[in-house]
Amino acid sequence: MATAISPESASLQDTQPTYSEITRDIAATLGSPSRGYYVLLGLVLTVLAAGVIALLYQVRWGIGVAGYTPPVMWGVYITTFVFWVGIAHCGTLISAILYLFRSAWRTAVYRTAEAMTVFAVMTAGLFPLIHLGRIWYAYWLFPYPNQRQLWVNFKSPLVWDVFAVSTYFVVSTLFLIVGLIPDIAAVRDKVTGWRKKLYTITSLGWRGSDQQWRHYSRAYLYLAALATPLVLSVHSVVSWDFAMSIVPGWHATIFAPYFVAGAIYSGVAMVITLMVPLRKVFRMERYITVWHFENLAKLLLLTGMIVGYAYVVEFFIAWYSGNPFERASFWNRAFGDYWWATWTMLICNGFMPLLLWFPKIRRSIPALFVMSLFVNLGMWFERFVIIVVSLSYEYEPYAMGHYTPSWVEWSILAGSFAWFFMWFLLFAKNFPTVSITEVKEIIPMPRRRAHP
Amino acid sequence: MSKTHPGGLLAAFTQVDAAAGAIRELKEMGYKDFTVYTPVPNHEIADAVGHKVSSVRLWTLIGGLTGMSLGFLMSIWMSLDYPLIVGGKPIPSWMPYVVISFELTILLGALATIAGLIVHSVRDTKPGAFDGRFTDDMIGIFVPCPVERRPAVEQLLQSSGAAEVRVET
Amino acid sequence: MSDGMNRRKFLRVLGASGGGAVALSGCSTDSVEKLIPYLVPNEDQIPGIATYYASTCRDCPAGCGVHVRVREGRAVKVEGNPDHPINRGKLCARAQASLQGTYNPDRITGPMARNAAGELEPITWDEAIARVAERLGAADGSKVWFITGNEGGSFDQLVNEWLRALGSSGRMVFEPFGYEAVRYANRQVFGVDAIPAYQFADAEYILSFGADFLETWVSPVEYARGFSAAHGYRDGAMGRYVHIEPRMSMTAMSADEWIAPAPRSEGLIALAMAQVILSEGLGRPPRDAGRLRGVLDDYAPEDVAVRADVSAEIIRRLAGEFAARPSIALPGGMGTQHTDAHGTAAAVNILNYVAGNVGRTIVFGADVQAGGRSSYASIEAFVTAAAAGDVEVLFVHGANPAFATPSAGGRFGAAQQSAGFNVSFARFEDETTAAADLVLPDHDPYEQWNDYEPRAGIHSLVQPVMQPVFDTRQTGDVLIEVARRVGGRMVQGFVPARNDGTYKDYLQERWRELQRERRDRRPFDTFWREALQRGGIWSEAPRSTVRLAPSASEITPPAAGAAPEGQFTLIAYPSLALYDGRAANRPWLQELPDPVTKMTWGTWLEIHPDTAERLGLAEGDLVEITTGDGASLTVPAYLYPGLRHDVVAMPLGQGHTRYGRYATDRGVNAYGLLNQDPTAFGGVSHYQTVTLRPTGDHEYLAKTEGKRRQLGRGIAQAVTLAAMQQGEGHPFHIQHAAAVPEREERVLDDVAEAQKEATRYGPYAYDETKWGMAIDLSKCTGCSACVAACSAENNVPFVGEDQVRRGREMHWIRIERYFEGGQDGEPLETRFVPMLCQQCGNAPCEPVCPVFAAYRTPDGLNAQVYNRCVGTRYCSNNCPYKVRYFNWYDMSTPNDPDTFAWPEPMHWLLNPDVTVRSRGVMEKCTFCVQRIRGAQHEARLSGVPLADGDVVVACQQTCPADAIVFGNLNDPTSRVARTAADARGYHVLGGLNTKPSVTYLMKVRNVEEA
Amino acid sequence: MPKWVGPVATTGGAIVLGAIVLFTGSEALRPQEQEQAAVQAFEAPVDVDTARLDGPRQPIFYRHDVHAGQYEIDCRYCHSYAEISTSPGLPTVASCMGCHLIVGTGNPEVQKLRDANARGEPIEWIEIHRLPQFVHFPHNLHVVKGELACQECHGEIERMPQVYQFASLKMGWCISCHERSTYTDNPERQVSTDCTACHY
Repeated sequence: MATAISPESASLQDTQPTYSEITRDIAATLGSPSRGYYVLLGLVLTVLAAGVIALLYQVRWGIGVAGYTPPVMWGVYITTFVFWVGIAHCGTLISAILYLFRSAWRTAVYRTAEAMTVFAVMTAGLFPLIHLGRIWYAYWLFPYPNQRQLWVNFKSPLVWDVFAVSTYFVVSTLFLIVGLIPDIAAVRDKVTGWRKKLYTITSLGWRGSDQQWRHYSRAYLYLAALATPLVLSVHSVVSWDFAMSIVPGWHATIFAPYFVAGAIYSGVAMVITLMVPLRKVFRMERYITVWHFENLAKLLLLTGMIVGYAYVVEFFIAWYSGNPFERASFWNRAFGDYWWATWTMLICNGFMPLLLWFPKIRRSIPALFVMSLFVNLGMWFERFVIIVVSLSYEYEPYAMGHYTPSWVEWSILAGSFAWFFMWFLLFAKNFPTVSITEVKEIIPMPRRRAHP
Repeated sequence: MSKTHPGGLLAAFTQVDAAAGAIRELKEMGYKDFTVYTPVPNHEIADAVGHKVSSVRLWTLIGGLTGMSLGFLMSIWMSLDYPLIVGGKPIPSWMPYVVISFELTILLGALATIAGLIVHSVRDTKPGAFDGRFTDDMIGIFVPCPVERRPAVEQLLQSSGAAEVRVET
Repeated sequence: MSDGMNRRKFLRVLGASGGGAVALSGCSTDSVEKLIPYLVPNEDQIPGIATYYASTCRDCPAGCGVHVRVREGRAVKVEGNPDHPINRGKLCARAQASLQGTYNPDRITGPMARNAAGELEPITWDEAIARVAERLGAADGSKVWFITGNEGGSFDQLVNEWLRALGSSGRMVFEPFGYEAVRYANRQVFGVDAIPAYQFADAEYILSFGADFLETWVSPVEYARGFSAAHGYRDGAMGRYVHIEPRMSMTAMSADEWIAPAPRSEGLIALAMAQVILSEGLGRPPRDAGRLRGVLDDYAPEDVAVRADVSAEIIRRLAGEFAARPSIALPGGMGTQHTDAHGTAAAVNILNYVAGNVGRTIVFGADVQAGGRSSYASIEAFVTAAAAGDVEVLFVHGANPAFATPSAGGRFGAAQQSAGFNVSFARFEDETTAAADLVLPDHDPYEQWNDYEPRAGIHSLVQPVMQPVFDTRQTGDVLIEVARRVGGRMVQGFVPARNDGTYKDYLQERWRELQRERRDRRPFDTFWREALQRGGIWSEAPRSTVRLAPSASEITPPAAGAAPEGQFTLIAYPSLALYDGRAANRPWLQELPDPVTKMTWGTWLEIHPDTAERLGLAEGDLVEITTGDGASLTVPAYLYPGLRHDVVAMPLGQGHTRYGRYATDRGVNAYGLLNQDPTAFGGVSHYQTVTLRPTGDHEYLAKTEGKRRQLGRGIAQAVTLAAMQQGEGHPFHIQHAAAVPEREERVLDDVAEAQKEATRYGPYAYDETKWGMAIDLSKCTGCSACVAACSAENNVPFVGEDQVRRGREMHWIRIERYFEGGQDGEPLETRFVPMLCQQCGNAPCEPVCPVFAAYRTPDGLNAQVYNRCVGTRYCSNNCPYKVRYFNWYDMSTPNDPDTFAWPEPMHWLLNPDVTVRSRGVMEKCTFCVQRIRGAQHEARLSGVPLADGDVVVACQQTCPADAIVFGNLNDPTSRVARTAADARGYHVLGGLNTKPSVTYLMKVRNVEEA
Repeated sequence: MPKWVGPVATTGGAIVLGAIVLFTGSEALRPQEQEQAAVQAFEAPVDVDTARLDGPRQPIFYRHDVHAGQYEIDCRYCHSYAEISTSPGLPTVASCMGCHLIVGTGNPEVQKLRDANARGEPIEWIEIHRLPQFVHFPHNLHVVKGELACQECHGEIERMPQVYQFASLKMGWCISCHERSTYTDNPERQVSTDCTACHY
């Protein structure tokens, strides 16, 4: 177990916070919000309202108000769905997988990442519904007993998706809540007023007794153990939405690992995007240090290279397979109508992460922030390229087409970001965004005698 | 805190080895039903208390297995209940149903784990006194004991290095 | 699905057919549904059971016989009358959409008169007739003019008798395509003023000098059948077809060779061929042909080669081929619509004569009515008379000269203004009606009694198949009534008025005569009823032998002339879908992709890609076209390789200033560019010398094509005749690597069998049925009749121009048009593939549907359950053929005018057997499952099992070339199974192992090179 | 259709029906059979509490219990196409008038019918058994091949003073019958639960 928050601070024992400092500092982030917070929240709610209006407009008149141009039957909505599901993955990776690996640096960032996961899944889950032609029959996708005696088609990857995404939502939410309980209890014992009442209820009677910790630790461990295969499976299932088809550019065995790596890649980028301002605003420099960012950057580098490798493999296999449809599809990707999308993707995801080989860049928080924004952009375009560009150039030459999104899609896309940030803002001001318990855990408690 | 408890002594420790020592001594004295509060899970304390491994893991196992079989059974039965041929594939075809089964394994496993956590925690939580500092930076030990035995226990706690011992009624 | 418009609503008014106009309540928000029974039982109409009435299509002069399917008193579908000698059960796209004329929301709903404010306002019939009578009573009979469309039957005679009684000789027939040049040349060369019967089926070599005989020329459905018989591949043999025209029309796309001569030079080639045949003694020319030697000596191939821009070798080769076999040369289309067209037509006549075709493949006697006695020159005569103040009253019926004449009808429109009183019998408010003082709307052809003689010996009946939709009245009855009101000589000199009968009585009187002519001694009622049931009476017209007329040697020497440098020859050709523009108010036809360009809803200028590059034009760039007279139009460019470099082309039919919501202000009227002066033969020249100027603006074209070339994917496959004869013609399969090994194939079959046993669904009465289709590409001409038929049968909505731009057209069957060659000196070749749902055995669309909306039925259909669909659209993504169509909007919701496809009363033509799909739902071809189930129900009720051919799907039913065969693939004796087993058979993208139920037979090209 | 058909058919129908009604009526009047008939024959109540009846109020208070119950007029007399068409058909005003030209002249409800007939207007009945337009239900196949009595789907119409919807007409209800007699049980009936049996 690490003995310090970060290597830098390890040599400076006096900078290492005490338990009560940790509780105090983190609980301090939950104070009364500033004006800036309300302005930001107001802005987010305005954009969200625009998205909701666009959605209502679409439901009223039909999905034709989106820019769909057959044969491109999936567009911005599914792109955004995959994007948000991808974002979600990093949270579970950091909280569950790194937990199992006992990675010390996760403790300061995992709460943010996990909250991001839940909100990203909440955002992602909306899109399969938004893209439905008849959203009012969305419940038909669930196998519930009905008088028609009809069930769903379990062979359809879309049904797998329903199961995977809802399972993922449930499990990641449980994971977040379970992790929060001791923290809420800690805050509960620090604050007064209505917040005290709120936290008394939400801490579910947590006291940190020996029995509670006994069951809690086990439960948390097993949840982590369950979440680990889940996180790998969810994006695999999402990738099978595409890979199970016969669309050239979709039908590839590489898709599951490729998507999982891409998901984590985009998720890490989003964590960085969120962490940098959060750290600044909440003055958490003491807890979230350059060391954390460098670790995130290394993760970004690793997954980015997997993604870059997948790009190369895709193009190579398209050529190597000799399959004329695959070849044409990938030729079209690189040099067809949508070359700009493909090259945005390749540059942002394939080439840019290579800069992280330079330690200087890895340790520069502004550089990482900028890069994370580009990675987000690049990953959105990756899904756009996979979905839209492949569909626009399939088997039947006569039926090839070109799709341009409409204002409705852009509004709903913007609304989805607003929806996500709304939840995140509400969360950040009401619940600890850095895990009190886990940060404490890596700092040894004071002893009478030196450790044996 | 509204819970009534039998009354006893509540000690607060700042040092983890001191608290662990106190626990061991309490156990030697024959006390079993004391409660230890820690802000973070701690191995030394846990070792000193010496509980068995939590049986929440059984819940996880049973939930997971239930989910797995339910996933297969549900998808196969539902396919057969209104059989329709799609894409020239067998009507119940186990391969795609692996995904359903897997997801339900995880889902029911996780739900069962939470259920187990709640059930066990509620069952094993004994009423006792508590202090808000125990979630912050102090380790608390609550020893329920009748009035006549309090001095001995207090003596024990004080000597183990308790920062504070108070009587709770 | 949608509450706005549905099948129930149909049933709801089943009894409301008592009165004249029907109050429709399609947009009712009333949630309580009413059932309204008939007032009095109608012996012909049983709710739920369709009745078929025989009638005649009057949407073009061809006069095809139709069966109109009537449900609950409303016509819902038009199909060909299998007994009718013209079309033998087949129809073109325009006929399939003709009910959109009947139910057009922009029909004139009742009589109207122009008020003081200059606006038309409704009046009563009584008053309307009184006004006409009053005018006529006061008018000088000789100053009464009457223009009709092409009427060949009783109505024609009625009008003539009526005018005679009035003392008028101002009868004119106006048909925009009057085939004046052909008739002129026939007079000149054969001394016969007629259009003969062209017997394609007897020819082995077809040479068209511009005749678009598969599109609009004379009788396209009949010719398509003949052409299919002559040119379709069968047992190692087929005819050869060469097309000579500067533009490759849709008809030319079926040709084995397309020769693009200099504009207007076709006649030179014909004469040169005749010269070769005579001078080299090819074939067996009639004896008197020798007379022509003197004329032909000037036209040796070497002499014309430069002017025609066709090498002498080609002309000699063509002459040799032409004389060697029973052949037919056709003067027509735009080849006979230019200033020297009479020369061209005469030259082709001579060619036919010297090759001995006259009397063999070209038969006089059974003369064709098309064109009637129409002549553009007579319109000019009217214009002159009007200018001189010699027109007091003008009647116009069934013609729209204020649109379909050069200067976009401007000159005629001006002449109309100087007429004292304009009476129109138009069904729609068109450009000609704009000047009308009185509008007396005629019944739709499907609402009236009439007859038509499309060809000598064929009398085709028109009968009302339902109550009129609006308060219209048959013009024949109106004329009789007017005559009675005028009284005096109008009653004395006009038999029907004297007889106190209706137009129907007049019609029957004429048919009594016909019966007498035929020496039929049965009671007239029997004769009449039988004629009604059959759709008319027909007999072989006596052939008349024609010889060279003395004037044959005086033919006008054909000229040739490319446009001067920097200018272009514009060819304004009739549109396949809209014809001369009369069909422009039928939205199905507006949205029917033009077979050549795949354009919809607009006008475009076809321009060769090389020329476009030279002018700096890209597709969709707007071009200003200016004629020498200064007329100009601006249209978007469409890059089309099937043109000479010095020729540009644009379709007629659009640019209506007034023709209802679907046609008005759409595209431009190419008539506006044509020369106003009649040609020497009295017709209109559709060739014009123009200059082009890019305007710099751009428009996104509403076309349905994606890529124009197949990218080597073997979608539309072709083979040469030689290869077929040598047994080398095998379909090519892309993706050999992905072919399924035999062992796996067996495993898959076993799995399929196991599934079949495992399912307890099922089987319908015919357990082993597997519905399938075979499409012979050597027959398909691309005419798109199937597209319209499918739309009519399956309630396929039109989506409008903007949605087509987004690729959201919904035709369940589409005609894909691919170009081959045309680069690096290779000849341009075109291939058509009708693409519809392939009903795959291993359908990729099915397993991806989360809710089982797409699945496979036990009888081999790839079903789509509309009411179960939630609209994930995954099925469409996964369909390699892209034959699934999504309802992006609710086309049946009346409150969205942008996308509403069934405005009142258009929704009457919805097929009550087919669900009207709501928004958010995927739809597609299911082999007309309603027809299959209907036939199966019939079979079960009657106890007679279904036989091959009992189920006829809509596209197959109408295909004029008989390219589509449908039936049970599991029955080895069925026609479809035998056709699908042909050596030419292939599955599109078969390498994907989708196991389609649609088999295509490769197109066979009768060409020399491999 | 010639103009004379309507009146002639109406008059002819009236005579035939009048004869039937008179005959059955005189039958009922015979004293010796009246006792026996009372046991079996249904007699529709004269007064019914209309407010309590199920189903929508129709423009004319037409009583199936009187016509089909008490007088035992066969369903197919009025719904004459049930065996030959997908749609069973509704009686035309003319066929109603076949009897009511003579019968029930004093009844105010019958008067409504006679008025409608005089005005030449059809009667706008309110639809009760309503299927969505994406479901195709052929009456003829069910009645002829399925050998189903009308009552199996429509309930005891002959006891209903006012018609109400008896069966749910939902898909599950259809399936309950279609599945019960799969072809293995009853190959003659050839009932299918294939989706396109009804949905197309």
